[in-house]
Amino acid sequence: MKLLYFAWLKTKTGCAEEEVELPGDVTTVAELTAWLKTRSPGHAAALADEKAIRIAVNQAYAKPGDRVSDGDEVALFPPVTGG
Amino acid sequence: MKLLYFAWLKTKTGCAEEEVELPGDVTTVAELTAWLKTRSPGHAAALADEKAIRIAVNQAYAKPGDRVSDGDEVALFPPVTGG
Amino acid sequence: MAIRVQREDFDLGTELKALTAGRNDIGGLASFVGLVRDMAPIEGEVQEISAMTLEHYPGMTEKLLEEIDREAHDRWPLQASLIVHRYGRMEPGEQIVLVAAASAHRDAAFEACRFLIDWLKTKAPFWKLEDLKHGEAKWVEARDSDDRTAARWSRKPDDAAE
Amino acid sequence: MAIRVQREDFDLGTELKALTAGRNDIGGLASFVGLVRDMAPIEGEVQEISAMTLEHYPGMTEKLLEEIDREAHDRWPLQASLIVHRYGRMEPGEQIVLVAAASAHRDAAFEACRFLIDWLKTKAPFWKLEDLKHGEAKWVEARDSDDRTAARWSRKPDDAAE
Repeated sequence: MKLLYFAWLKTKTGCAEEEVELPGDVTTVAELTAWLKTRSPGHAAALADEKAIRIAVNQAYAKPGDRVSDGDEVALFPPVTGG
Repeated sequence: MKLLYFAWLKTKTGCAEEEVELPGDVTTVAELTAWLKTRSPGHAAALADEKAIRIAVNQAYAKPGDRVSDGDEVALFPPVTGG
Repeated sequence: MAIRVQREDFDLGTELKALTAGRNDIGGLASFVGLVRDMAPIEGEVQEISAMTLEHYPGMTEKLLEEIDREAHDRWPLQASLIVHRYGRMEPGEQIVLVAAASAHRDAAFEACRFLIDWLKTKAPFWKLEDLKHGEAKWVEARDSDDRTAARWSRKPDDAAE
Repeated sequence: MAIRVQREDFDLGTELKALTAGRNDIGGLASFVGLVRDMAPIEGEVQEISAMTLEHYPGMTEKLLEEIDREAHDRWPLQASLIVHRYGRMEPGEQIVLVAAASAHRDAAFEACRFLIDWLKTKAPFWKLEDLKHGEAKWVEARDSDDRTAARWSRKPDDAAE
């Protein structure tokens, strides 16, 4: 799975993009974020407040229950502030 | 008094602008329009439907009860259609 | 804060850029351009138009546009605004009118811009004469929907009834 | 119907004129330009800004802007529309974004234009990093008021919650 981090999630994780292999028991967005928190203290800090995070699976907004799998591109970012 | 007619009021009265001397008993907008109707069949036709006419006294919208006097510029026109 | 009444066309880019030029306190610029369409509803029927002539009341037009512009500044915190309205003969596709409002925030810019055109449409003394492609020239009738739209901005009962 | 995401500035006049060029069926063109202000509310305080950097999610940005543009055309009878959004570093006074909508009637043009910017603000994946004049760079926080504004256009309960 390709993971992308934007804005302060990039700063806190110390990472713009990473390739990961999903454990077999990670099948939803909620399970993915829970698992990502265990990867590093930076990840834990970045993902601490889940309400402050938006997630896109294959470039479409996703909900906690949505399925994820190894071929997906998943992006994690704060609420958008363009325009 | 200087009278100005615009749009189809100009066509119907056959007149864009005229100078008139007000009879002594014409002191309001309503009295003015009533009196103007007697000036010609064209004026009568132009002013027949008073709801279709807007009146400005000295370049400000006026109501039937507003005062008019000989030094005024009074314009008669249909509802506006600009923009 | 400016109004202009003119026969000649205007350059949209030049007009809009002048409103924000050299300023760093404007967050949003909303604008509206009205153009001549080749079709118009005349006496209840959509008819083809070959040209349009806008008559106006010189003097009162400027006065009313200034009042409308001032009212917009009274109601919203605007950094800049503009009304340009043409008169005379225009063909389909030509620009008739431009209104624009600039503010720190987009809400004010949008609302003021909408207010400018809505009030202008029911208050500024302009009259459209449309040259029908098939038939004689006709004066456009005022639309009740314009009065209703303008009434949304009304603060006194008869504001939109002029 | 067009969207563009680009680093370079755009010419407002050129963009707007292209929308109506050669057409005689457009009665109104509404547009909105967002600009960089030299002041911004950061952590509850208005602070001076020396520059702003817009980060975005290439690929998803274009996809979302196209969706928003398509939604506007589904909701209103539009003859033309445009979204141009910049990314990268910009200084106060610079243009960030342009949205525009053209229709036979002004209601549709205004509403669609407002919809484009309101939805873009809460859905398109852009993030603003402001360089404070006195202090370090700060990520701008999303505003609840933008969510509420966007929610006005919502047709399903969670439309604006993204």
